[in-house]
Amino acid sequence: MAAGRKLGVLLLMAPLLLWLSTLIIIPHINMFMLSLSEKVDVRVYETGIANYMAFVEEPLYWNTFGRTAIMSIAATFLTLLIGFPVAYYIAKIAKGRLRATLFLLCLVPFWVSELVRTFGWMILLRESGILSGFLQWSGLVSGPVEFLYNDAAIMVGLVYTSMLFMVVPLVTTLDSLDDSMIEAGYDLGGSGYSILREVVIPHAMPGIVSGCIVVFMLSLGNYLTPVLLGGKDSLWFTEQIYAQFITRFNWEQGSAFGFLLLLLSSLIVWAGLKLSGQSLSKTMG
Amino acid sequence: MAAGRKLGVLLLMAPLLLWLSTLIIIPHINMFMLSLSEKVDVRVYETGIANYMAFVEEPLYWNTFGRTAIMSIAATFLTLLIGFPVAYYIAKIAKGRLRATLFLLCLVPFWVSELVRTFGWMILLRESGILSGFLQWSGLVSGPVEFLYNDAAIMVGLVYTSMLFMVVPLVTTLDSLDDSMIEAGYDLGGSGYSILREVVIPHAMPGIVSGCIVVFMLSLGNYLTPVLLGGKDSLWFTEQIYAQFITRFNWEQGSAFGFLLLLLSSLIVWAGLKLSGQSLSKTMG
Amino acid sequence: MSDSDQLSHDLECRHVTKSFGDFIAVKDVSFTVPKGSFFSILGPSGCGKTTIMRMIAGFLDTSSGDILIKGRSVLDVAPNRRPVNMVFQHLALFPMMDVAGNIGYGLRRRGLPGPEIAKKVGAVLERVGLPDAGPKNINQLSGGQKQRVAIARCMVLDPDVLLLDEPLGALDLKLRDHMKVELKKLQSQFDTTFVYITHDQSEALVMSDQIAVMNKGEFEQVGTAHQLYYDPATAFVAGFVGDSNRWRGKIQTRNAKGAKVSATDGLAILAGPISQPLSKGDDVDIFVRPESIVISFDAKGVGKFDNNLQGTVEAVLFNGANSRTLVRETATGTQVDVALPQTGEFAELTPGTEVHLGWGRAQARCFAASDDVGVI
Amino acid sequence: MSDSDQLSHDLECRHVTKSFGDFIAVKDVSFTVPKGSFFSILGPSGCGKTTIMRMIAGFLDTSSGDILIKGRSVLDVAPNRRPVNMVFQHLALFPMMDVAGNIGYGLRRRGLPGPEIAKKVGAVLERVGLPDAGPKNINQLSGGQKQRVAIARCMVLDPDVLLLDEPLGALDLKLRDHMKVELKKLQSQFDTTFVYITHDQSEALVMSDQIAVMNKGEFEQVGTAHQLYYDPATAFVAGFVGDSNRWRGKIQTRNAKGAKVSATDGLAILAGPISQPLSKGDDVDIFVRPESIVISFDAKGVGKFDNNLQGTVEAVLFNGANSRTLVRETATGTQVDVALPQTGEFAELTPGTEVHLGWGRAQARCFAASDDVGVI
Repeated sequence: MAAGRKLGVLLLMAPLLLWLSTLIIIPHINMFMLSLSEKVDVRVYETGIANYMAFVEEPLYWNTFGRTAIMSIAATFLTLLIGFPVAYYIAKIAKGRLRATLFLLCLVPFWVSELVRTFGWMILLRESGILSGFLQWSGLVSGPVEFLYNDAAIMVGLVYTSMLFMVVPLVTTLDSLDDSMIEAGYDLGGSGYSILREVVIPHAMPGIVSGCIVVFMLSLGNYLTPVLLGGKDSLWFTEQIYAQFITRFNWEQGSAFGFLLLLLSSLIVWAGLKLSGQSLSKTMG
Repeated sequence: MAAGRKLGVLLLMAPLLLWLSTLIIIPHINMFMLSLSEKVDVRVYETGIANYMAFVEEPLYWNTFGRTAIMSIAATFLTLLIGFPVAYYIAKIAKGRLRATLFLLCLVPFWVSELVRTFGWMILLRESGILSGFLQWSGLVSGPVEFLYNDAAIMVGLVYTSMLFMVVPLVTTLDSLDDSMIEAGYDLGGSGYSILREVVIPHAMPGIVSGCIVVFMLSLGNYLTPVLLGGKDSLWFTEQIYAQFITRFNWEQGSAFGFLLLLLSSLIVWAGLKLSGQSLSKTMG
Repeated sequence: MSDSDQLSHDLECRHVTKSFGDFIAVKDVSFTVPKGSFFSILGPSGCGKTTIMRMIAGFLDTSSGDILIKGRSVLDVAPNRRPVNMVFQHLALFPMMDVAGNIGYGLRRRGLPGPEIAKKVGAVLERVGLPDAGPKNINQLSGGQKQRVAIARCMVLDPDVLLLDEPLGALDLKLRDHMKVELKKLQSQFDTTFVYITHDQSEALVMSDQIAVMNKGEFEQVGTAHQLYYDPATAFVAGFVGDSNRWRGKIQTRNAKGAKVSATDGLAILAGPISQPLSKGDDVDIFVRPESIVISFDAKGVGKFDNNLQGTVEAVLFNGANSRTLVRETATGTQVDVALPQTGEFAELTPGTEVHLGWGRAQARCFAASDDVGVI
Repeated sequence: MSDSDQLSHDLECRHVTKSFGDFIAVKDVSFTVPKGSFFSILGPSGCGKTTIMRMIAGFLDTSSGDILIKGRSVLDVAPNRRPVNMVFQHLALFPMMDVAGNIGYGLRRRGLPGPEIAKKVGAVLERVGLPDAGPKNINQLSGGQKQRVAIARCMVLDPDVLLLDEPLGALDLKLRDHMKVELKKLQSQFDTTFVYITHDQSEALVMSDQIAVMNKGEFEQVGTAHQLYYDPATAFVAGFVGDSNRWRGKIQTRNAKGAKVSATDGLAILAGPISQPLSKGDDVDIFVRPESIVISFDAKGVGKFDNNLQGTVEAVLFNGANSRTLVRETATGTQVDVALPQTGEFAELTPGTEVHLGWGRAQARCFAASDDVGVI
């Protein structure tokens, strides 16, 4: 009976699984194939790595590429730095209503469409915006200041967007840390810092890692936030991909870039996992 | 001592909380204020609801608005329909490696930048794409078929993007359902269907609701997927907002639209919560 | 087997075996449970008792063998059609329904009309002593009330056999003692066959008509509580059921009355009649219950016993009527656990006191040595 | 109080009170724990015992009163500086470190050099009987081993007082019985003051030198296990410590020897000396322990007792040396719980048998009626 039920479920699941993996694998294979075709003439294509060579040969491309990676890593660390105390507060100190409210606060950036949210930031940070106005009124600056279209604006936007994705896994792992473990640390003579370092962080490691992976991926692959807040000079790699596909209509080159982004992100996540001694399946738990 | 520690933490958290709420509240107030200014002349503004009137008076705007809402609700239901069996399989049947693998499969769409992923879909679905080619080869159709730039393409893109956000909360709540509860249902003479309806779904309700809220919000506020997969005629409301801000440079009108979107989404979520008898804080738990 | 025979017992397992890959969880187990009796399967965790129960309930297939309920094989019957119901370890009450909803669940599944369901639910709630609990939420109930609701939920379906999977495990001590008596009462009230699995020997002893002691997938002994306690068949049963002093030793001499054993720690023990085929030189385990040992302040008080020794009190473990003392034997240094009389005669015993201990050879049970005796 | 007095006890609480808003969790509790002794606080869940322990450890502030360790107030000392350590209910071992890392944690915090830490950790592991466990992972340990590591982790810091918060709660029955003896041994070995809180009366009785019985934030009685068991001061203590038959009734006549009480179910009981100021007409609770009741097949066997009654056996709860029988009294229908002699004399008693019961008036304790008697 049990075996029969299991079989039934498997049969039920099989097409679903097949469909899902098809949806996931085929577009990527397709994209990879496309990235390997060189445009020799109008409607004439050959297989080759010219699209990848273009990336290597043009410094603008790989500069943008490196810049995107570094900015994303920085955004991830910043999010972790801000998110950890927030998550600790939600998981261990806040109770009842306060806890729910704080969680909701983290959800708010999510509530509003990323597009609308980014426009909101633009309104706030532009030359004629409220922040510039406030600084002029307070006499700190004499003329209007442009806060938009720089790296700091991109960073704020990325951190703000990613906060929830860092806080949720952190709250989950910190919730599972028995309070008495922290008390035992104090009881045995530990200071707050030593307990954080030796007990809390090792316990929260899977949450930290999964939060960082997600935030990094989201930042790296974000398009709207860096482009809108960073302006024309944001030099975000997704912008290059967009340009290839939409502006230049060079889908082959765009596919190559897309594939490189996928490779880059996988590589950095893999390196991060190695460095932190975590495994992906452990983190997924 | 305990009170002292609590105070210390509060002092530490206070600026952080202040900062966060400032980041969340000020842009929205700012946006709302901006949406209330009417452009009377070049660089001359008055307070008024002209921007909102424009929305009411132009059928294109509120048609797009309604269409976006309905499509988003449909995408949410579709995601739930596909995500529930997947989540049930992950939470209750899959063990060890299989479980981790399935979870990873749900994460894959996330791994790749939304932009790249969408381009992947475009490659697959375009007239000269692999799907069209396969159908011609199999003889099902005689000429190339365009799968891109229609509502089905948008729907597939939205469901694909949202899957993880539906599966994670569902797996979490289903995980917390004691297996013996299901066995007790069988033992007492229940059929699979009655157990699903009377035991599993009521238990998973908070997960279903929170998954649906998130997926709905993401779909409603999505920009890249509907615009790229739906093409020029996608008629997604975020497109209108983008057009006002970027193309027409009418930030006042764009702000009004942004605010309407926020209102609409809140209203629909509120109605959904009322209908399902759930409360937001219960769902956040 | 005649028909009348079959009707006299509700449940029968015939050579039931269950293996998971290479691991054999249940090895060729056969037993019958007479109609209306309370049958317990007692064993340490991992002994396979839960596997048997899940096979009877239908959640697991048997690898070989047959399970019969009221004389009919149920191997091909799905769990939701078997005339058995189960009370789960953590009860598995449905928190999304009220008490009446929980109890009525099975009846609704059978398609009974609403008023009849309400009547039956009311009647069974009355019987378990919770007449007004119907509209209550599961979380409003105390541990003992939940227990009774879980039993009512099964009993309202009038099963041939009720399976209980350590349902008292989650309760605290005082409530557990109370529920033991309660469960036994409910069983005789409903007059249904109960099959109860537990690792707690006192639960099994107090409630059961018949107990099967299980170890490593096999039944070691099946009998009444008396038989298991006073006449264990193997070293495992002697060690697992009740407390015992245990000595490992070698048979020195062997005769009809028993054996003389020299323990590895030097003690010489006269042991009683031996049921197993043991002879001189064999390694054996000797078990003596703390309450079979007589304690006295002078040698004369224990002179009449086959075994007597002298020692000093090392610790007194006062626990009211169940007080015990640990005595360190003078000659060999072996430690003996002795129950103090309930009369409180030795209540003022203090560590360091010289005492004399004695027990008859019949009280010293001797079995082939086993390293797996269900004690720590 | 003289200096010598202060040095003779390690822990003293003076009029300690703790309130959470309107709720008073601990009400004006004072006690002293002599150096090197085993002190238990016994009470039902929610009685405030955990609150006291957390105040001693420093995790909670007192609302009023003072806590002194070795004669010095520790109210202003942070928990990580107090000379007390705590074994938590679920032990709270750090799973991210190995056994040696856990035990060495406190020493590292004190800034001891590595080799000295290793030496001390080795020594304490030796003392708790786990010499080779150092490099093991926490998850590789059995329940009893974890227990010992948790104690070693505290003892390596050489605290003045060790607090234990129901550390045996998570263990199964056999292991718990074993660990009771083990804990007592470790305490005398380390010669440290242990303060132990529990809701399990048998744990408190077996291990403690002194026990405080706590109810609703107050101490009902402080005394040795003997005193609590044989001479309870209040109805709550009589009901909570050990098993008892309990009758609610009214005093009919009252004299120096005790009282004649008529129970609400009709039984007339002669009760022994009464310590509380009770007089004729007062509502009282009578407690008689199952083992103080003598059972006999004929009336003559119990004729000499102040109380004797006749009844039929309703159930026999066989449990080896702790067997009991429930007897239904013929005249009033009241149910009496009677312990059977350990000798196994009445082992073959069957339901329906007529028996006679008797007990002396000194065995029937009489207290002012209380609805809060720690029984279900």
